[in-house]
Amino acid sequence: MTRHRGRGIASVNYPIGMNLGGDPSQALVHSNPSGKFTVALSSIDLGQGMKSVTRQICAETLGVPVEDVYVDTADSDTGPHCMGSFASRGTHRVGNAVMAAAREARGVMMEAAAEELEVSAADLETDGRGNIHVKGAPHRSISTKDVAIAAQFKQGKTISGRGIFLVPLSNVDPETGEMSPATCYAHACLVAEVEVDDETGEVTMIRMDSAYELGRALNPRLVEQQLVGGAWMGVSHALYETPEPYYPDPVHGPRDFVEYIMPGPGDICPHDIAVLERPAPDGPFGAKGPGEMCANPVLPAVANAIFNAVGVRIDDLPITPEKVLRAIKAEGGARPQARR
Amino acid sequence: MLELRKDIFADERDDNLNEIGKGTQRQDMLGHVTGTSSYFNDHKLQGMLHLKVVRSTHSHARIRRIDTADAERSSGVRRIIRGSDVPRNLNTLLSLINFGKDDEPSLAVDKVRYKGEPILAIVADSERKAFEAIAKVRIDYEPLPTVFDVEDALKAGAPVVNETYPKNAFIYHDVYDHQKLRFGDADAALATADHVLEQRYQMSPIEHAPTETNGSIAAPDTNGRYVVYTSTQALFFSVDTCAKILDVPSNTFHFIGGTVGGGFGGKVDTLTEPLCILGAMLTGRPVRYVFGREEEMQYGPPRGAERIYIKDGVMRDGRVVARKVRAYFDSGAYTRLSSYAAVKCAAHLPGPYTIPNVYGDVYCVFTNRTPATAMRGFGVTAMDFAIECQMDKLANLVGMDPMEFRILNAYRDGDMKAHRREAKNTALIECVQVAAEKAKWPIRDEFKRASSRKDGRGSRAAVPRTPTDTRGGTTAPTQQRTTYDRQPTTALREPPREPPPPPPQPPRPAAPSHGAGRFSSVFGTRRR
Amino acid sequence: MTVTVKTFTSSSEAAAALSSDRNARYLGGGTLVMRALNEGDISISTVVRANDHALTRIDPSGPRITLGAGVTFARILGERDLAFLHAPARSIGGPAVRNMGTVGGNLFAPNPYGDFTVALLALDATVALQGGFGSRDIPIEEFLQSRERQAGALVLSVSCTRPTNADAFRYRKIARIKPKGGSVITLAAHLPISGGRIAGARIALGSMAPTQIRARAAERALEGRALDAATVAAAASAAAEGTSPSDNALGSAWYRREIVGVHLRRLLLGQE
Amino acid sequence: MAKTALQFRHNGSDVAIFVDGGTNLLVALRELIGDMTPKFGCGQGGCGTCSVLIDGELHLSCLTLAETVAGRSVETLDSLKQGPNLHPLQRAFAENFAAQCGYCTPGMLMAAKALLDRNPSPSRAEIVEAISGNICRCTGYEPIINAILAASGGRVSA
Repeated sequence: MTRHRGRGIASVNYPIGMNLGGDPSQALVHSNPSGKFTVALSSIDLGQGMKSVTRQICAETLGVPVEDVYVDTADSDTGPHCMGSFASRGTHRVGNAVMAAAREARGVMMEAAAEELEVSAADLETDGRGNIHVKGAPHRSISTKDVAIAAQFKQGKTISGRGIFLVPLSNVDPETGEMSPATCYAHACLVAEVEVDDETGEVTMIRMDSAYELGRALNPRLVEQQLVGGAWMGVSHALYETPEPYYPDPVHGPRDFVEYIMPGPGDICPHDIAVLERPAPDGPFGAKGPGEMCANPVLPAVANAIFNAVGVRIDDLPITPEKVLRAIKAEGGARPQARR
Repeated sequence: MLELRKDIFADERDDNLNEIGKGTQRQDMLGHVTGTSSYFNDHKLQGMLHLKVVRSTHSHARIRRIDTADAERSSGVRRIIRGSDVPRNLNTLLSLINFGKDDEPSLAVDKVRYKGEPILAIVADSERKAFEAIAKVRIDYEPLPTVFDVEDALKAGAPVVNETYPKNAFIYHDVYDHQKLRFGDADAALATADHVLEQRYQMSPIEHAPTETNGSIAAPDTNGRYVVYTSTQALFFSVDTCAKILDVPSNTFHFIGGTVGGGFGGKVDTLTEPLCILGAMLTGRPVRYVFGREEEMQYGPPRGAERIYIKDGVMRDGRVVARKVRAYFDSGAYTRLSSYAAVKCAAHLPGPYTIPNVYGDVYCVFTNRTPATAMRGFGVTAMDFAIECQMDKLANLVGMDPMEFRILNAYRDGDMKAHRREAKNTALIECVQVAAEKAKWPIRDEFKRASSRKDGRGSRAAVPRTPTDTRGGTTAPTQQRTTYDRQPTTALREPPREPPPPPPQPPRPAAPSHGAGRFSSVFGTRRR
Repeated sequence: MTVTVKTFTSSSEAAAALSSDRNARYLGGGTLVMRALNEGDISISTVVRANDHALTRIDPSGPRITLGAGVTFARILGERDLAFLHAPARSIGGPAVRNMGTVGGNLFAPNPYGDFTVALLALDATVALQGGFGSRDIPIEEFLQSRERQAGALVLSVSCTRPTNADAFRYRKIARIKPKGGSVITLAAHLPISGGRIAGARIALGSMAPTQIRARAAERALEGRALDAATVAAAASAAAEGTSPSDNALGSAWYRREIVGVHLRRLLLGQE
Repeated sequence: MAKTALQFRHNGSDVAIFVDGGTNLLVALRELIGDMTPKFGCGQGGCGTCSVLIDGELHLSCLTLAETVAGRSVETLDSLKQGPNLHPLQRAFAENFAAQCGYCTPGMLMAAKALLDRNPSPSRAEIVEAISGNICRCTGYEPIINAILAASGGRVSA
């Protein structure tokens, strides 16, 4: 028997956004005369889904279908200021800014609709399908398109809104480290199962089971993308990656994708994910941000699983076959721990 | 497979929404599958030139002489840019939020501090012409002693990597060579703990490896402006960094980006834009500067290495009563963002657990390697690795199931965290319970019944008596003070020592004069 | 100075062009030369190509097979008669690289590349070279040892004897990444059995020295013996003898020495 | 500077360009033809973002000397869509959320097309092999494998 299986766990939390220097983002929302809305941002979509998630936030807040909203990102002439896409801040900070802008735009839209329907704006509601009607009287209705035309050509109103969300600078106490590093935290727990070859030190991922709490899954498909891809990156960090394989000796740095190793499509394992949603009081619809924390629990869970499998602790990342093999040899062989 | 556990925390949510919670298709998916999503490099401009940089072949060396005579005459070369051509050839990224001192040139002038540091930028008709000119540049180096280990770098007599920080450590609050976290009396608690476990953890650097490498295209636009297509993941950060380095108003630039081929933190540093724009300014032509893959892997900033020591005290019943942490961030030769990561890391201690005595010292250390930067999980990933391996060892030590051990120590609503803020909206316990359920990992009923919303507060909400210390205070004034220094944050407290007097400004090559104050469109008024 | 592309219809013309120009490189599948150009290797100023059909000819049927230097790995995978070479051919790159990369180019690929050549070395292949002064055949081992000096010569083909049966030739590439990864070590074994005993054992290793090498001590442990557990154990323990692996991004010299015997044992015993 | 005339079929149309010596097909397609669908990821043959089909075979355009495609047929992602109608692979990638940053997607789709053109119902292992030369840094590959399985009528793993 040269291959041993083991399971390990890790549980983590993660701060949403950055605290240094203040952390603002802005958004602008406006409609065209057909009642279609544009969100103007300077925020970046690097694959995480910024455009898509802010689009849903805007549509929900305006009370219009998501198809009626288009998000335009990252133009410094048209998009208002955003700190950038990092520190898990996108959904939370930009989402809140879009919400604020959409709320203001909705206010004007409802006023314009009220004027057309000759009722008070407070008596109106949106149906989420592109219409505004009197509460309790769906037949007294006007389409957002007609509202937009009326606002533009008759009433002289601009259906638009400005939004900013700012988490102010948190001072850091030099003596105690007292500070407000974040306004909310995401959480995760992950169980990794591995197989370790005690003659070669090779570690094979068998499966992962996880629970991630991220405030609100604004779009479960986007959340799934982040969590599946992020956990893959966690495996990669745990077992494979570094541009300095002999750190701190700066030699033999990889120059290409053959030398810089990341798990290939033949190295992936099943990953069963549960998503929990405990809304953050200051998150857009309670959302936090899944983008960064998803990788973090994988690294220690894998290390702990390796201990469970062969009884060696590898405290240096990445956990290469060489480190595992050296440790096993130092222990005089694999010492599988109680199966769990 | 993803399962939404709507049953948990259902009472805290309104699930009655139209668009939120739906798996709506991505707005950009059609563009992605048809290949029409437009990345920075998908812009074809008439007469575009190509920029490549000459990189240092040494990890630490004085530059004696740079001879570009042959390179200037090389076919197709339009311009060779030196450090003296860069209007403000010294910057630190977080100067935009008044954190840290300018410590990094766009192009090295007198000294190189890491292998691969840019020294010259060559703008040529084609990449091949640029490569041919690079081969004709002669640089005379005087090699200097190097330091690559973070703890060696902090020892007395270590080679000085970056003269802005002569002790090879970032200076926090103008006083300390590390960020402190003090909560309770960890030493006292360790002295009375049933078990004490001290361990060392190390994470090597990690490369972001986005499939799209860093790059930008800059072109003269109408009316004296420049349009810049960029892979940045922080548009205004890049705009304002360029405005500072090139010493022009930020509205000189029209930055366009927003669709980026992966970033993961590796596209925050504004690596290519300043030189690319400068190339366009100096040649009057569109210029493209794209990293090759080897450049991206070796000279693009990685997630920096971290070394972490943890000393924990645990009781036989499984309660962790003290956690003492010393962590070193390997920032490489320049600060970039590691200074901030260390603060974020200190705030993260002791992980998602309620531990009554926590002590942390987190250092941002300079070594002769490629400067590090942010990456997915910045400041936290390695610490989580260390803490969670440590938790596994502690559970083993006291003979507890590792899941139950975590639930026992998990933070709960109303607890006081070590950075002295109340824990709210916590959910660690529920995550552990659900993961146990999914993995068919048996835990006992009392742990299944635990809740983040129960059994916190009370004595767990108190800030304990905390001894403080002045260890790690800098004994000498820092060599350079710039006007971007962070304001002391201790206005209401008695500072441990008088801040050192500002020494004279170091000479700056060919720096144009500035007004006394300037309004930055991005970050408000900057002090000068 | 830009790059000049010279395309010839005959390999002898191409060889002459190659040997007369220090800055000329022969373009096979592109995986080496085009990469070098893309990365700014200005030592290449002339790219030589040949459309000679002989270079892409496969003679797969007889007891001795010949592969033109321009034969791609995808074409080898398409030849049923070359089944014994399918494992090494499949271990190269992904599908696109296999459609491009050639047998001849692989002979020049530095560590951690050059896996197909490991198989050819175990098969005692012969390399046909065309230089400025005519053509000659040299044993692959000699070719590899003098590879740096062969840059001016054009490889025309490689040939080798077909293993007597499928079990006599085994190949395994140990990579960190699946299914496409760079070699930690690559192993090929040709163990012809005659009268129940191994006769003419050949063990070739990749990534265990600056070029692909034979594990002569392991060969000696196998020669003249039956392929049983004791013989395999002896060969495995001798596997690292005479090797000089280096540290690189994929593994250290120490690690390679530690595991080469394990993997040789597994290969010879047919274990995963 | 000497340039070489080059004619080939690009996504079904005849094109003629002049290339500098040593120009690779990726540069020719992007900068001379204006087809931006193949991407630069490494120039080393390691990432697959520049994958195209040459006479129906999967090739890396960054490692292909442009003039070697003279008289041949080059297909890029731009050829997949028929008018407004997405190719089944494009639909499957979208439905399975098999793209995040989208940068590897053109190469992945071409690698998948090369597979399905020869093997309309591949196994999961064959799909894994078919995309093994293509790096994706975002998705963890699972959604991409599932998309190709779906496009080939295979069973998508849960």
